[in-house]
Amino acid sequence: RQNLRHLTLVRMTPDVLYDQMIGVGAADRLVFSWGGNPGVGSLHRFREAVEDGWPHPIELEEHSHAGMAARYVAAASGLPFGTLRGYVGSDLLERTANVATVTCPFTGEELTAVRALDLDVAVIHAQQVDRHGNVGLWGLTGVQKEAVLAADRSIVTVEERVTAFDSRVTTVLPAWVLAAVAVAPHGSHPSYTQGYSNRDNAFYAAWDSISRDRDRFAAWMRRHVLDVDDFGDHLRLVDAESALAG
Amino acid sequence: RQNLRHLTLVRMTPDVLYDQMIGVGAADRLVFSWGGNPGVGSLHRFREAVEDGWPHPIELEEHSHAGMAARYVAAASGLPFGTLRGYVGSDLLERTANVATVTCPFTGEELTAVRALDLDVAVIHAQQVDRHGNVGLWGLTGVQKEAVLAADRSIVTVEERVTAFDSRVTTVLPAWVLAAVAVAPHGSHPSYTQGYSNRDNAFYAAWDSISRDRDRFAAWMRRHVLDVDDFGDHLRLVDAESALAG
Amino acid sequence: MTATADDIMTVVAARALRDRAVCFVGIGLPSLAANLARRLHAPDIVLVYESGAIGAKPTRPPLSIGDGELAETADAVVSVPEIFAYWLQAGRIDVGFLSAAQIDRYANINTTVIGPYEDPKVRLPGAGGAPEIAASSREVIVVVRQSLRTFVDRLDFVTSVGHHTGHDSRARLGLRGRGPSAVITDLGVLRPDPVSRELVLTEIHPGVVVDEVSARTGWPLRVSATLTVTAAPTPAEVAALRELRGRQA
Amino acid sequence: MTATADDIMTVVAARALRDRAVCFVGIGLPSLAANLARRLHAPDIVLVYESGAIGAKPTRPPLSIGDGELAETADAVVSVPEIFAYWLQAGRIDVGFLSAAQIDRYANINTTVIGPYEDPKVRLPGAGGAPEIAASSREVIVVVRQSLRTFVDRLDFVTSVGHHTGHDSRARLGLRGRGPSAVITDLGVLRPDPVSRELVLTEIHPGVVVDEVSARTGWPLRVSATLTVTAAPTPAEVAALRELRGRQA
Repeated sequence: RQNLRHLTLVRMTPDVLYDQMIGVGAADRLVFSWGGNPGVGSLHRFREAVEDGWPHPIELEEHSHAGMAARYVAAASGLPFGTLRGYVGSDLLERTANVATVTCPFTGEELTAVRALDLDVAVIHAQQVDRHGNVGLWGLTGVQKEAVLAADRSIVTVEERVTAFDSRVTTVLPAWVLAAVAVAPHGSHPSYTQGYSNRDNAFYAAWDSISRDRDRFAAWMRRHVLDVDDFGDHLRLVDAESALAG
Repeated sequence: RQNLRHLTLVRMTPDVLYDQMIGVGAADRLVFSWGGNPGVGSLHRFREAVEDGWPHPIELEEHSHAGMAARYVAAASGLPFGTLRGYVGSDLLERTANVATVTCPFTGEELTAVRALDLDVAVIHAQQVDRHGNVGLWGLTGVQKEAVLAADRSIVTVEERVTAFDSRVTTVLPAWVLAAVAVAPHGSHPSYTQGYSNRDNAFYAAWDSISRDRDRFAAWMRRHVLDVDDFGDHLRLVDAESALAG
Repeated sequence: MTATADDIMTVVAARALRDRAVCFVGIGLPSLAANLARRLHAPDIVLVYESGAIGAKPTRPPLSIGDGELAETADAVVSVPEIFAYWLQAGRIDVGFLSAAQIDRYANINTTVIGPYEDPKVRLPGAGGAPEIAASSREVIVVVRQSLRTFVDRLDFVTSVGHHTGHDSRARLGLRGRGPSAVITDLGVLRPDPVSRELVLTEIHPGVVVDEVSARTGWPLRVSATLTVTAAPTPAEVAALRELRGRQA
Repeated sequence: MTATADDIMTVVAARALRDRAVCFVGIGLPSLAANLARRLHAPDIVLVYESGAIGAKPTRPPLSIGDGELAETADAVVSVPEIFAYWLQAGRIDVGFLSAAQIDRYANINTTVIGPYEDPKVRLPGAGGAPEIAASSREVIVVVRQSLRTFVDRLDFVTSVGHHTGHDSRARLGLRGRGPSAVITDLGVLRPDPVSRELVLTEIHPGVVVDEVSARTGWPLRVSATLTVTAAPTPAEVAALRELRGRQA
């Protein structure tokens, strides 16, 4: 909506939101390890950008999950590279300059090195912010902590503001490593937030047909993203349509 | 008590138990990063072994905490080495063959490599075991998970057996990575167990004088370790003496 | 209840998992088969999902590796970097369970592109966890529907290594796991030849003829001299599978 | 309440910590000073302990970095590998707070042995977290009692690097933090010369004379032309310190 262009988007598992950003032509480059619509199939905007260069070609840098994870960890640790047993024998090796080999100085064994994934900005969604501005997460936290710590600035949306964290919180990001925290209930939609909302499986399925056609996608983006006031309105609109469809 | 000899003992912060093992001559080698009596001062058995070779000389391999942590992580990860920014300019570098340099294949930067710390056996104390044999910990878990995963076999003592874990549990070690779990209440004595027991600060202070003298140490070990039936008896004896002293 | 070809494939995949095995499972067919095994002969199978759930016991097959129920029912929940480093890479996984868009005679797998990489006919989702699952699991089982589109003479892209170019070439790459031990399809089961590591049809599902399997294989298919016929799914197996599918959200 | 030399040292160390600073603190003098700062002018100081407690707010000075109260009062509790990699090494620590058994004119530190390494007179506990705290914190503050035993011409062992051999030698080693900015003792405060990085006495505590400081320094001590006298601890500072010491378990 801010008409940002020429972005490099990074995520292990880019899904609907990334498909939207690619579809509107905001991204020049995608760094990822799995780009699909989980449980449904393809991301059609992503595919059309790659297969037909529409709305413009997109440069891909692809990795394995293990490689991406090691890249986030290296960046969060202030190291220029991470080491793993990975990529060996895969054609992925020929498609990126950010994977190389490193030799163990003790055993002489050759291992795979991946370049640290230093980010300008990380955006994650979490469960709670406490009165000191610390953010609390639980459930499958993925690489969210590492993404936050790999970025120059991190923005977190949360389900709610609380006086003290729920006892289920297992991971805390201190306020002083975050640039901004905003309360945005259901901010993970169409994904879920453990303890707050369920995955909107119907939306993922619906996205398959919405995104399959350029015009339908454009109309949907106009109505649901560009012409709404805020994310709350967006959610209300999606909800209302889902009720009609259901 | 099993009269084990020629052990290589490994811990970032060897304290009273390690002082005892060294004092009875069970250890040929100690791999560590900080060997003191926290809040009190020296470990006298450790010092006498190093300074005077009594009861026999002990070989030291010492590191920084960061280096030891990276060594545990490498071993837990199935890698032959770990990478860190560390040791540079320190004389520690001259005293071990298990620290070397590695060059980043992307930036050319030189970093420090440490050899993976593969262990035969790890022993830790935790809070709970559930009915499936999984072990649950909370609080400052340190490098305990990494130690367990760095070892061929791991033995865990726990405070209690529970039907389902306390909600405070943050770290779980699945039953299938553990060789044995035993219930041993206050098994961390003289240290504490978060949620179960407090640190026995008086014992740490008392250890200073017990361990200062060879004969007093030997008598204490006989009475409190060799001549008791089990760890429960040991604790009851220590408690009774503490009550007398207090 | 008649078992469909897909049912048989899933049941046979489930049967391949022994109880207490530690299985790294992807979403889709592998997850369905692993959860079926858990309901049948392997109640104590340990399901590990790349999203960080260890020992997950979902009541319905998850649509996404990030499904919340995985965390709720897991013995342990860890970060994604940890699942790959401490659990998969360290060699703690008995069976890696994969699917494929293309597979070749050495059970190498493509999940990246159909057609040339720079100008693909079909852009697939990509590698995900597969390259390291294929490399580091003690053993790999592939579950994939058999057709000339999937069983190809030559992969358009090698995403994950099976037995590489055959013989000991996989071991020479330094991969620590033993590689694919079985490729389970809707027609039968293929296993690597002990020496050449080329896939050989060793088991055929009831009602399927060898010619049909060959016709759906993009290379001259080798057939075992001791080819056996898969035991038909029992009513209990089919019922459990249907029940599980019915729960899919 | 008269302030002892130790009191002044601790109060001056506490004053050196600005509010909201992120401090990596060792047990003992550094922890006492940091907790004093938190009770005085720096209520929002972030105390990080190497045992994994971030933002700890202990009610009594911990005797051990493993003290349970650190976890109970912390904003976040992480593993020891994480505290060193994600927090210290990544450059998130403003101030590293260290003590020393020996210190030299470039604020290099020994906490390993007194005497030769192979045949030590006194075997000290060793490095602990100090080498990387000294290397990676944006700034280092050393708190140490001053004597000829501690302020030595030549360290018996370099455990942790301060300003190395002076001038830009520290930066040339590739260490990312700026190194020691102050050495706070029971007699005064020494700061590195902006060019040579040799420690210079810049501040002297009330009632202490320069000759006494020189006499307790194992090298020819440089004294600043603009030497100032430390503001005496206020009654509030001394009271807070005594109260804190009284809580020590």
